[in-house]
Amino acid sequence: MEMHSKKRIEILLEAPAQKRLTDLLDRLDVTGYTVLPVIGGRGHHGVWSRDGLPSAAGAMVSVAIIVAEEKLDEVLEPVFELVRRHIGIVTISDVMVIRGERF
Amino acid sequence: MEMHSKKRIEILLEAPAQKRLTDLLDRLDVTGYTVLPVIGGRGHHGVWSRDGLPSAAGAMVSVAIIVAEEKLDEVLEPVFELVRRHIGIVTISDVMVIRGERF
Amino acid sequence: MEMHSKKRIEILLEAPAQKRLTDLLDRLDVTGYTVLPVIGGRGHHGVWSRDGLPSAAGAMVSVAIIVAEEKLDEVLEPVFELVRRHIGIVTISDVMVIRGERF
Amino acid sequence: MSIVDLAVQNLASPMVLFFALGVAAALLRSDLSVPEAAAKFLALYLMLAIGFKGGVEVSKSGLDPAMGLTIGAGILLSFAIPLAGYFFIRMTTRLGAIDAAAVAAHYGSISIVTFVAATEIVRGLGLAYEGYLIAVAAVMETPAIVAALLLARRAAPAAGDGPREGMGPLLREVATNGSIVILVGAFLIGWITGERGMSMISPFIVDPFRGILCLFLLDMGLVAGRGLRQGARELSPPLIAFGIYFPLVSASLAAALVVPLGLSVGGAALFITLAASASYIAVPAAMRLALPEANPAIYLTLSLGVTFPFNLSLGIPLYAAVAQRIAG
Amino acid sequence: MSIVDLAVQNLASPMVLFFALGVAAALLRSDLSVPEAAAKFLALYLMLAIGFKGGVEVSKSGLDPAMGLTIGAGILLSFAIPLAGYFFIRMTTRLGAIDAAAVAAHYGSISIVTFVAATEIVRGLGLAYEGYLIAVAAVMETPAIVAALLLARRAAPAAGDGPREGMGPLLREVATNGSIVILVGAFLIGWITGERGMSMISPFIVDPFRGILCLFLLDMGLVAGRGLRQGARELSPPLIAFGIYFPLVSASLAAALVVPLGLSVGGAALFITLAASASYIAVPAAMRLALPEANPAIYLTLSLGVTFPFNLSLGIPLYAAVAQRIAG
Amino acid sequence: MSIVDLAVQNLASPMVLFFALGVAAALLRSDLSVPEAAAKFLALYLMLAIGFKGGVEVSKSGLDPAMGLTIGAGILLSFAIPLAGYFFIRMTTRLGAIDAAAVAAHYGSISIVTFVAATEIVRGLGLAYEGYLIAVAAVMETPAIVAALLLARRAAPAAGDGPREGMGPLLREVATNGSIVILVGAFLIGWITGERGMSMISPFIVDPFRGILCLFLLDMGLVAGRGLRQGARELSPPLIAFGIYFPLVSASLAAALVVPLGLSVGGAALFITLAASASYIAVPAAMRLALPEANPAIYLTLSLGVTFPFNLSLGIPLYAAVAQRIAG
Ligand SMILES: Nc1ncnc2c1ncn2[C@@H]1O[C@H](COP(=O)(O)O)[C@@H](O)[C@H]1O
Ligand SMILES: Nc1ncnc2c1ncn2[C@@H]1O[C@H](COP(=O)(O)O)[C@@H](O)[C@H]1O
Ligand SMILES: Nc1ncnc2c1ncn2[C@@H]1O[C@H](COP(=O)(O)O)[C@@H](O)[C@H]1O
Ligand code: NA
Ligand code: NA
Ligand code: NA
Repeated sequence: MEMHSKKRIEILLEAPAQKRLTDLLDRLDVTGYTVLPVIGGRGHHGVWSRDGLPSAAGAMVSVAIIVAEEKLDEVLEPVFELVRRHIGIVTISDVMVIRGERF
Repeated sequence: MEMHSKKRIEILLEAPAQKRLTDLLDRLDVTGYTVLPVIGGRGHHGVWSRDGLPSAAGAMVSVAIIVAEEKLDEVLEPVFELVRRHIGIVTISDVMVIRGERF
Repeated sequence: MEMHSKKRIEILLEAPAQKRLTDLLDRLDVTGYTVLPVIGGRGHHGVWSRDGLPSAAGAMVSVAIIVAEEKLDEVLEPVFELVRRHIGIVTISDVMVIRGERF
Repeated sequence: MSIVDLAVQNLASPMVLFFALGVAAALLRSDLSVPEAAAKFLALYLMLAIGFKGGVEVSKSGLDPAMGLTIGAGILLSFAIPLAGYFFIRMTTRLGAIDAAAVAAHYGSISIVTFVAATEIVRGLGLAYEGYLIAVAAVMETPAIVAALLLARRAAPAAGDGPREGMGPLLREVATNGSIVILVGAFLIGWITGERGMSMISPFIVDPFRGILCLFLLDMGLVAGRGLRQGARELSPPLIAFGIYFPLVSASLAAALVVPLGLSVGGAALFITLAASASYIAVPAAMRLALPEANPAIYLTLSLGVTFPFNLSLGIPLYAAVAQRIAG
Repeated sequence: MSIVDLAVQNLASPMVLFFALGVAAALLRSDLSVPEAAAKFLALYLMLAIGFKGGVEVSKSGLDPAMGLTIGAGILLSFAIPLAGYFFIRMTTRLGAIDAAAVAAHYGSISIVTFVAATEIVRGLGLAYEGYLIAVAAVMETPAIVAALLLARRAAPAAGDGPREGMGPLLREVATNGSIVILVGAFLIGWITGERGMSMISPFIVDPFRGILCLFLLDMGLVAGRGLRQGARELSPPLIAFGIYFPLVSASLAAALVVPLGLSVGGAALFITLAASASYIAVPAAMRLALPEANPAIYLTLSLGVTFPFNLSLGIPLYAAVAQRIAG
Repeated sequence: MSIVDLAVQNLASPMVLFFALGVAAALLRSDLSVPEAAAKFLALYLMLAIGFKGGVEVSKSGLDPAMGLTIGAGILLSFAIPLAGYFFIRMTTRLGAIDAAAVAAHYGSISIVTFVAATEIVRGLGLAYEGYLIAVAAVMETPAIVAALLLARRAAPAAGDGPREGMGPLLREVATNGSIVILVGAFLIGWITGERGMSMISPFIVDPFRGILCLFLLDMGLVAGRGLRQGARELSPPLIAFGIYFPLVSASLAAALVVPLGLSVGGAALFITLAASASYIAVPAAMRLALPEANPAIYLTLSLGVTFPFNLSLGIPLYAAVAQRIAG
């Protein structure tokens, strides 16, 4: 099958800031995004876990965005600007998609 | 450590069709698959979120399959045929595994 | 934006052994890890699903670790040594990060 | 009680108000939410409780010959209502055949929560009802899906029919749908264990029932409000009108059967409510499999965002008043 | 009952003991845990129940002119306490301005679970309380956040202010916070539906209330214990001391208002408890948005790991005793 | 009541029928499911409730010298039963040493839900039981795991022993297992707070208990049915037979101790049930750590899919009847 090369940005971000990020993505010119759950982890800020948390504070979420290579920087810069102020990490990887015109 | 190159297919699909997809994968010659939760997102079909949904309608799930490179097309074609009719996207990426003979 | 190349190890492991793995990671020199939920799957050991399980037995989790390329083997060997005895699979992929000095 | 009193009292009930709170919170973009697992659990509880109670009622009253008849009438209605609905939609809106069929399926099937809300009102009026109406509710879930599929296939022969999926597997899937299994299963268990069973578990399934229903309606309000915020632009005025007048059409069809079936006043109110209610749990999921080409924003928003609130607030008191007239 | 008796009886209550069990389990590194969805659901239940009960009380007693006054006093306290807190922290600890402001915000706001625990003790003493204190609790959640933000901005003009986020959107977000919406919404519904509404849902929101509170406190204990295990090294002795003496400062401020406001003994105990309690649900989330530079390990550990257990075990009996003296 | 009556009445109880409904739904491949978070929460509730009730009973009856004795007997049984079980499995089936040891561990340990179901039957017979049996249940969870590990190591010296994991850390992990911590903790809280505590939370932990148990058993039925669908081919006829006759062996061992221990009839029924029951929550998780080479499909399917339903339906009435004979 014919496949098209795209970039996948994954943003692991503290949960209280999730809406800020998705609002930003709504303003940016991305075709979509997907929110993934995360249940715990460890980093420079210590250990955390969703277990038993009654609110978003103390938890993280992950947001994945598939973008065309040429739009990568355009998306990455404002996203990173936001993430920089929060607890979070951004990773970028290569993916192939089938309906390339969609992204 | 010695590593072997494989392909990872990830299928984001509307949840009501999940069983259809896994039944298909059971018929295809794949060694396994993993179902991952997804909690929300946005795309051409609008915004969605799992929050508060009493049934699968309106939600999505993600299914990841690791396959040998030479089996990629064989798996991808029937999978894409199914996904085409539903709300969903398919991405393919490269991964390395350690026990290569397993996939 | 300037990006740095890293490795992403993802360990899909039976849930009762999760603490063993994260304890190991605490002893190893990794800067962090993230625990991701998984809701079902199929493999050589059969089909499984988190649905309705009152305990960790019978379920799996996934742990993702981003490491510098030069530390890959150092992390992978003890991790694989642990996973080998359990139900689980390990995959490695390439990712780019922005704050490279962090990992 | 006059119909106006009934409507006012209903509008000021905690159930309706918690639903309204949910809608308001969603429209205000509050982050108030019920966790998915809790929503699923509440739905399971409601179906278990309502099924079990119905079964216990049947065990008390014994088998009634009217039961078979009413079940038959329910199946008939569930099959006929989508045909009528399809006709109205195609006449009055610009929806295509597939979308029209998908919408129609929702109205032929039933909403258990609407039914449950009606039982509360019926009980509030001091009326009893036939326990077997739970069984009627269960059998009315599915025929509408078949009717819609036939409509869609006639209109667009290629649609509603994947390369590998025929009607058979689909029906199997729908019939073993979790909500039907728990409803029917709990009904049978209630029937078998009767009042002894009820005395064992009533502090769980009877006492807190209304409170849990309030919480579930809060959640439904949140989901409906979110849907309205997203999906409102998909609904043309004629379609919104359909979501309000068509339940009255269905209600009339059911009302015509009340006397021949010999239903009690309470039973009549519930039977009419079943006909008038539109599914928003089981059928949307089934439509994603049966007619994936249909736009879910349309049918979900119409059923949950328009018809459900209409029935909950004004419809049910109206159906109860009608039942009092014709069966009283 | 003497204050010592009251304290002893409180320490041996299932609520305090389940909290202690949670802390102990976390410190033992047990894998005991309450699923996240269940914790969210329990929190929702508690807020719905307490809001509804407050509304019903107000519907019974009618509108009291003191209500407006007490709400005003609550807003004032919520704004003033962070200023006092900031002053104490900066004087006695080495915390920077941003962290100090973030901590201060927690103490100006309130903890609904502490309030709920206090209502149980008040009720245990056979005292009544003004239902509108729920409304006071709701209005006290937010002003503290504004005060803290102003403090932080004055101290570090660049802080607490993202490139695109002003005070307006933040306040909007805080005011439509789920916990406030459900508290206020349930209060209004309780008010509207009154005793009729209460009789419908009391088997859900009244009877099992204390048991569910125990389960929630078990969870809070688990989270607090985990936080203490992780975050203890972030807390210097002067900061830990602050977490214990500062509630007494806030309590004194509130106690001074009790007589002018004309509160009942039970109402006074609750009003003082509100002032003395520190938020650990709504404010931490707001601080991540308003002052992301502040270290969450500090404010969460202090509020949930030090002040909450102090209030739950010793503080509330003390506040109740004080209330009996001054309002008795 | 004759044993046949007892068995029939038990088979027609809502608890057994909801379990059967779950199994049936799973075998029909229905998508009925209880969310994972709800299942965990229900399990937590059941353990909290049963622990608390036991503690309150002990606080009422005071410390009984028999308590220490019965706890000792429980530990002994939990250690001895796996030895017997291992012997039977190795004699009658083709299971290897590791798998045999893992299966044996399950039968030495206990199933709290089986215990809970037995308390309902005992109560249904109008019998009381010693509250400290909860403590006996708690201590019986772990020794079986040690016994199994010793068996496995003797048979296959390299097994059951990771490069870094000795017996110590494993035992620590098992002893701080969430289900043990909540059971023991709630027991102690019940003991401390006594009847005053019970009066505070009984509308939560007593009244809805049976109904919640039904829901949990529905879930267990779903999980067991799914396991049977998957794992049935792993079970040879001799192994299935073991899952049914071996509980009777364990029951006999326990029955022999009833008179020396001086247990009441109700207590005897529960003590025998503990011995006869097989773990399917705590031990499977422990086995994944202790003996990861053992095949989980075997031990889970046997314990949850064969022995649990056997005990729930026929075993418990039988044990109750035996208890009436020997302790009556
Ligand atoms: N090296 C890493 N690999 C995977 N996840 C990480 C890594 N470092 C940090 N994280 C995740 O990011 C969160 C925040 O990281 P930090 O800001 O370093 O505390 C952690 O709690 C982890 O969930
Ligand atoms: N560019 C994208 N990046 C990540 N996820 C996407 C993207 N586009 C769509 N999705 C996900 O796929 C779902 C369905 O997409 P669509 O069919 O475009 O509505 C969305 O709700 C998202 O969860
Ligand atoms: N080829 C595969 N692709 C994706 N996930 C897999 C694959 N094989 C195994 N898995 C996952 O790993 C789990 C354990 O695999 P196994 O040990 O083969 O039973 C399965 O239940 C799946 O969740
Ligand atoms: Na209908
Ligand atoms: Na305060
Ligand atoms: Na046993």
